[in-house]
Amino acid sequence: MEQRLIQIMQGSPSFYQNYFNLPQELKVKPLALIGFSGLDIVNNAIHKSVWETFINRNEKAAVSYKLISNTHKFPVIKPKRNSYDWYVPKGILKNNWMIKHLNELPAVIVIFYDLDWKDSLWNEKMIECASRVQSLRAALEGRDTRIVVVLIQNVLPLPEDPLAAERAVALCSSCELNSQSLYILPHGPHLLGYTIRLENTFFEFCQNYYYNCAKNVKLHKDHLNKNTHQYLFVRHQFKMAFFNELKQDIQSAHKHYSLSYNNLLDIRIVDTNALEIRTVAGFISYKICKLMFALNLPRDAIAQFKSHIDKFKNRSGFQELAFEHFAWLSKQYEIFGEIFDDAVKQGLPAVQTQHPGIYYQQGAQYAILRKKACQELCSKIIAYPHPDPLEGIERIDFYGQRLWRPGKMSSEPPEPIVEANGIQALQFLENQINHSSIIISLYGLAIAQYKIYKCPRTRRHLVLQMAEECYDSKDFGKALTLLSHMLSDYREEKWWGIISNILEKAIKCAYLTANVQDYIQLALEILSSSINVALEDKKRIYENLNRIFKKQIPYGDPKLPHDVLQNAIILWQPVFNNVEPSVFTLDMTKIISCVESKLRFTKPTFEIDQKVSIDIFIKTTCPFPLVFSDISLKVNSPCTSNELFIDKSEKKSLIFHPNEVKKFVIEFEADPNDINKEIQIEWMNITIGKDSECLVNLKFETQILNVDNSESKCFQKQGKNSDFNTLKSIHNSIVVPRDSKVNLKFEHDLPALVGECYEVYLLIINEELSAIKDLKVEIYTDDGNSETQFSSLPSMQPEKLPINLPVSQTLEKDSRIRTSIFIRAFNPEICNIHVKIIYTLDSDKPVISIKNEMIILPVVQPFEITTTYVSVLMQEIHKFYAGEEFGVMPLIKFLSPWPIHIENTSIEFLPPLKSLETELHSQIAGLSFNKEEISSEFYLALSEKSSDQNMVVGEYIVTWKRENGASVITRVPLHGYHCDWIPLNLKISAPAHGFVRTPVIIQYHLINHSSHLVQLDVGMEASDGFMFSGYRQSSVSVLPNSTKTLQYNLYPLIAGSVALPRILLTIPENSTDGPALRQDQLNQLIERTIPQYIYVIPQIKGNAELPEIIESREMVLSS
Amino acid sequence: MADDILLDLLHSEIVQYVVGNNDNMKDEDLSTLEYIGFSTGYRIIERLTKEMPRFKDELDTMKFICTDFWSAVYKKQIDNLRTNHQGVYVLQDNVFRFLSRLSNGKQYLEVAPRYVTFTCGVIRGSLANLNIQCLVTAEVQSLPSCKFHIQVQRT
Amino acid sequence: MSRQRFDTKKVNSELVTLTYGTLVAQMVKDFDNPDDVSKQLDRIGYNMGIRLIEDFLSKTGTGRCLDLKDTADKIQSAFRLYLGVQPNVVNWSPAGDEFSFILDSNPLTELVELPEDLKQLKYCNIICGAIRGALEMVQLDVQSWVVQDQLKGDQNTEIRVKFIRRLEDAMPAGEE
Amino acid sequence: MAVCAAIVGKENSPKFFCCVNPDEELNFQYKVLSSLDIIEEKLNPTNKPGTEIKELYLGMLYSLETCKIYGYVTNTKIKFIIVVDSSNLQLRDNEIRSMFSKIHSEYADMVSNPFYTPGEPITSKLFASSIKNIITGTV
Repeated sequence: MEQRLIQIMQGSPSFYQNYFNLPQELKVKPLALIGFSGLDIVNNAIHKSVWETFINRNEKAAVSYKLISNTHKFPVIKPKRNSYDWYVPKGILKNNWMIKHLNELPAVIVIFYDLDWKDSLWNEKMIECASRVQSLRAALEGRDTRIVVVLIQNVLPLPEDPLAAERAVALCSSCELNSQSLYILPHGPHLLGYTIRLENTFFEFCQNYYYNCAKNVKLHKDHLNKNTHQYLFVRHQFKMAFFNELKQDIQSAHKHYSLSYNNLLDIRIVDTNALEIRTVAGFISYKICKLMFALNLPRDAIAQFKSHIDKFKNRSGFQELAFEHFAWLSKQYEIFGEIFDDAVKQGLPAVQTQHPGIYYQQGAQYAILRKKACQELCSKIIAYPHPDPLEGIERIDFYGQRLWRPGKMSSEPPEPIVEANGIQALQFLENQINHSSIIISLYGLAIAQYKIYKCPRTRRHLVLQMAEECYDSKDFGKALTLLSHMLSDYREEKWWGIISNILEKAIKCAYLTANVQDYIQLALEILSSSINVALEDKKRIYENLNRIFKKQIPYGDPKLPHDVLQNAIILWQPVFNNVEPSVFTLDMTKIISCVESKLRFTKPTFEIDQKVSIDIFIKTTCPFPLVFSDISLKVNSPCTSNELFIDKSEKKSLIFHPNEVKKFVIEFEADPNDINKEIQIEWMNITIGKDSECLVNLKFETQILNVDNSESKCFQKQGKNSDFNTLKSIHNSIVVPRDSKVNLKFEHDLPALVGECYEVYLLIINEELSAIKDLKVEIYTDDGNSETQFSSLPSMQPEKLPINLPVSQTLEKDSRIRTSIFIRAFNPEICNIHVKIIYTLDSDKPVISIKNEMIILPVVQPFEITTTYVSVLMQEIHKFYAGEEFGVMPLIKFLSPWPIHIENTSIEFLPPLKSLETELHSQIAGLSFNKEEISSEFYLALSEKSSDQNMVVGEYIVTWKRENGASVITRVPLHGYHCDWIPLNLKISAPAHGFVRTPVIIQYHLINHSSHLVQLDVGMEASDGFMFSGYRQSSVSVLPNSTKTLQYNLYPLIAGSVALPRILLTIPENSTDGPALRQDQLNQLIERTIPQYIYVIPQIKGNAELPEIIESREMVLSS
Repeated sequence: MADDILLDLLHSEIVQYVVGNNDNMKDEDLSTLEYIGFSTGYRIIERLTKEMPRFKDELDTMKFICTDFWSAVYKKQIDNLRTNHQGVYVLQDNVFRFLSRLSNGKQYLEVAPRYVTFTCGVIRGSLANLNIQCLVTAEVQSLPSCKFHIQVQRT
Repeated sequence: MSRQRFDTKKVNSELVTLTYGTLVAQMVKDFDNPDDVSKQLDRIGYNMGIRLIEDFLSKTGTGRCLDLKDTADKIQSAFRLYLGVQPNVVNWSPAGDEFSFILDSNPLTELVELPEDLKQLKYCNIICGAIRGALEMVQLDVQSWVVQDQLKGDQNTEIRVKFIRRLEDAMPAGEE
Repeated sequence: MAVCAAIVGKENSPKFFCCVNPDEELNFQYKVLSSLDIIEEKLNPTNKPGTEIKELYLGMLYSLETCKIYGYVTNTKIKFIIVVDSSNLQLRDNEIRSMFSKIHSEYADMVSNPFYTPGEPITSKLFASSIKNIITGTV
């Protein structure tokens, strides 16, 4: 802060620079003072090192060291006063007192002396040392300063050294020191350690010393009386407080400062002492606040400061010196801001509503009042009075006393002339002050703080006030920069009132600094309808604009003072002197000017052969007509970038009347390379003026323009008739291929069947107005990963997509070509096939054209195949038995909407299964089937081995085709069942039918295909349908791998389908080594091998001869 | 105090006005209908939240819309409210006021969008004014039940 | 979701007012000429009227109107029923074929402020249309128009009804 | 009575200003604008939970030598701000509170006017006068 003030106040006498600053001695942190004597740091290296180890340490105790030369003069001691009765103090605080105790009067004096115990010249040196002590003691006669001797020794002390002890005693006595005042400092490796120990001891001594000082002051108190010694009450408390500070006891220090402050408030304030009391109050309050922050009582500090201000705010003292009062207030705030800020830097948390910035801001406010007061009171003071009433300012004894009547007590009336001169002198000096820079710097401090405490808007306001001050101090340039920086923020939140206010100032600055560029821009903004500026001002600005366009100097605001205008005109002179045209380019993007525009592509996409067209809507809200000279657009695309101008041949006037909306259209041809790429408008440029005089380019970038989603925006739903405001800008569009006139037809029979080679005919007819060339027909699908195969050949040789179908490169007008794509799908699905025809027109303007079509191709199964398995009795079975024949019956259910022709079917059995037929031949070959029809076949098979999981019987192979289609082979695996093994098999030989009362022979063959003997009990149940001969009950044993045949002779009694007598096979109880054969297996065996019924035909008339049925039957079985 | 039936009649008149005598249901432009709803919702919410304590967060606001607001405007509670806690909310009203007059059937299902769009707008408008920008779409599978999908747009 | 925070009737009433308002505002955007808007509003009113009458008859269970006086009273109660206002029936023409409803408050317009450029807009035409539509369903052919309008700063809103003729055979519902 | 009432929109742009003494408007505009800093901080969602203000009324935002400034933010993020002269001591907190809720009702009605586009500056004379009545305590 000091530095800044000084640099501000060059020119005025030095004392006035600091007139309102707190004295250094008050602001420094008081440190106990320790004097070092006997150190020759210039010539003696050892001394130098000792001195440096003492002073150059970071964590020092709260002490300051001072070298005391032998010739040093200590402040003279005043004679002790034993009664205050007749003593009338001349002031409150002596302005040399603090300095005295800070720098001149040590609490402890340390005499350094080089002396080893074993020194040869011990005695002589001891005497010299003693004499030094004596002389210092003499110099400090009457003071309690503690004297200490430190012997600097080269040899380290021994633990037990009688000589040392003895000589120490001797030295003490000769120096008249007690033993606690003698120390040795061995100069060596441990120097630092020693110094620390010494320092701590010294500091203790200091504390005792200051304690005593405070105590002494306290003693005086009793002699004081309330009416004559009010000043002394204040002074004494202050002294005690200060001593406590030196003693580093801030608690008590704070206590005494507070008492002192209260005593001060008791004093009646009159004109003559107002300044002094106010000054001292400022000092004490400063100390109190500072200590409170140190004691971490920020709230109390703030409270103290507030009440302090409240008490003195209205005590303005002399009217003639009102500025003094404001200066003081401003300073109070600034200083408090500083200590608050320091406290924050020490880690005190501040908040948005209570931070240093607030005080700097207030400081600035009072600084402004000071300035105003100065302008009122001092402007007419031109001469400094003679003789100088401030002569001898440095010799004044007390803080805050009038220089021209030091030490006078309130009682006496002031001498008018002296007073007058003194006041005049001060007024003269005040008049020299550059107030603005004070104010500005205070704003600077405040702004920094508000930034920290998240108050962007408050901060902005301060910046504006700062700008105001710059303007006041005629620094128009700086004002302009500040203002224009703030503008953008206010624009964002649309505070038109404020913006208008700023703009008016800014344009003044622009004018006064002859800043053409800014002037034009600001003018265009001011002229917009959203800015409320008086119409006559708008008019003036409008006319100025037109002058500028003509390279004429604009007129200044008549409200401005004459001299200011004069300077401005001087600045303007050179601006338009040059012959070549002046060109200005303004970025209008972020400002809301009087020129509004909407740009939009007329369509979201443009086909390459049509013109791209952009509508430009321009509206001026300027209350006066605006004349443009040209309008252009910058349009970019990946391949091109052009500036396109409106067509002026169409004689559309470029004069814009207030709120008039005009539409212009720009058309151009897109570059074929931009097909399927985006084109966008980068900016619009409106030109004003002629290039012979002054050209102004208004650039409107598009990117930013269209990101306004404010509240009211979402209500801009267009009605059926739209107006400028609801018009939406569209800044980009896409170039697409021209839409083709080629006609593409598909011929095919939906749906495709799984597995078949499906052909789609493409018929391409050129309905363009010219022949076409470079014809390409491309086939592709959406999903690459389906295993559907595509081919351009009937051979159905799979090809990778995309496939280019073989077609002739050219196609005459109105002629046609056909080609085909072949598809084989393996799953029923919907398959989307894209056909893309690309070609160029064979005309003067070869345009690439593209036609896209899609074939939506459903794929369905031609049929589905299921298989059933049956026993020899034609009953469905779900289990095979090794060595037992069974029937395989594949069923085909036809699903194709188109009839399917079966060319052939067959089964390839998979060992161990085998067919039981000599040669397999399809039973449905050559037939055709329609949708929903079902075909079935029968094949006899047998498994040679058992299997404990489902067996794959084999593959069913169907060769089929559509009517007049290519044939397709479909192979379907036949899934069978488990296959069990049991040692026994059972067969029956019986005729297909019998005749009533004609015997029938039935044989049961028990086949043992195990390597064990099988023993069984065989029984035949009686039956009403038959009489029979043969064992009704027997037990048989079938030898390994052999067959046993039981023969029965049946005699049918009735006709019809008659139940056969049931054969019973049981395992004998007594069977010892029964093979793996269980009863339930036997029963099942019977069930599936032995028919339950036989047909009995009524008696044939005449003699019946026995048909040869048994043989034939045998044949079948043995095969 | 205007009677409920007025709202029902007015609503179908507005639908009439917007749709005019357009008979192809396929992608007909109902944006005006939606906008009228938007504007209405935007304005009424200012009245309805006047006495309300400050909403804590988005969910808090949504709850209000789906409960108090809904039952006030549509005379019944929402039957089901689901959210994925990522800004998607689904409100299901099994007997939606403006659909309850339509009788069920394919041809009515086709015109259903006309009778839910206004409400989509109302919801969007209310939320917009409560500073939640969102997309609102409706889904009618079987009359007179309707699902409103609110998709909050985070920026 | 149980508690009931709002007075549903009030909310619905406000909803009607606001919805009607936004509709009118939209129409103003759609048509260049306020008079066209007024016509539209009357038409909409008519459409609502012809549906409203059923509801009215079923709610009140009243039968045919005996005379115009009776009709006036019924309409008056309809005002109470549907708009919750109680207009006075006044200014009978000597011939007794014409009268006015005076509304000192009108929920439709309570919160509306007409912009300068729409002063000739007949904001309340919907009411006139409704009266016309409703009466037509009971074989009464009338004209109805706004005489005074609070929106235009008048003391209160006056709606005039003029009897034209009794329709002998019922007209098909919907547009004439 | 208060000396100024202001309505600030969702995006912190001014919608309405009413000053007992119209010459002071600009001056008040600055004060009101600055008070938005504090409102923003008070409603800052990153504030630690529990501290968020449930009430729409935010109380006094800050006080200067010359005036005290009070704030109120609707659920729709519309800000109402009332400026009271510091010399005015008899105006109690609950009176400010009721002023705000009156203003809020007026605002809600104003928004219900179908011919007003929310977000636009408020130009209605009717509205202006009723707000004036509210702050001057003539209602």
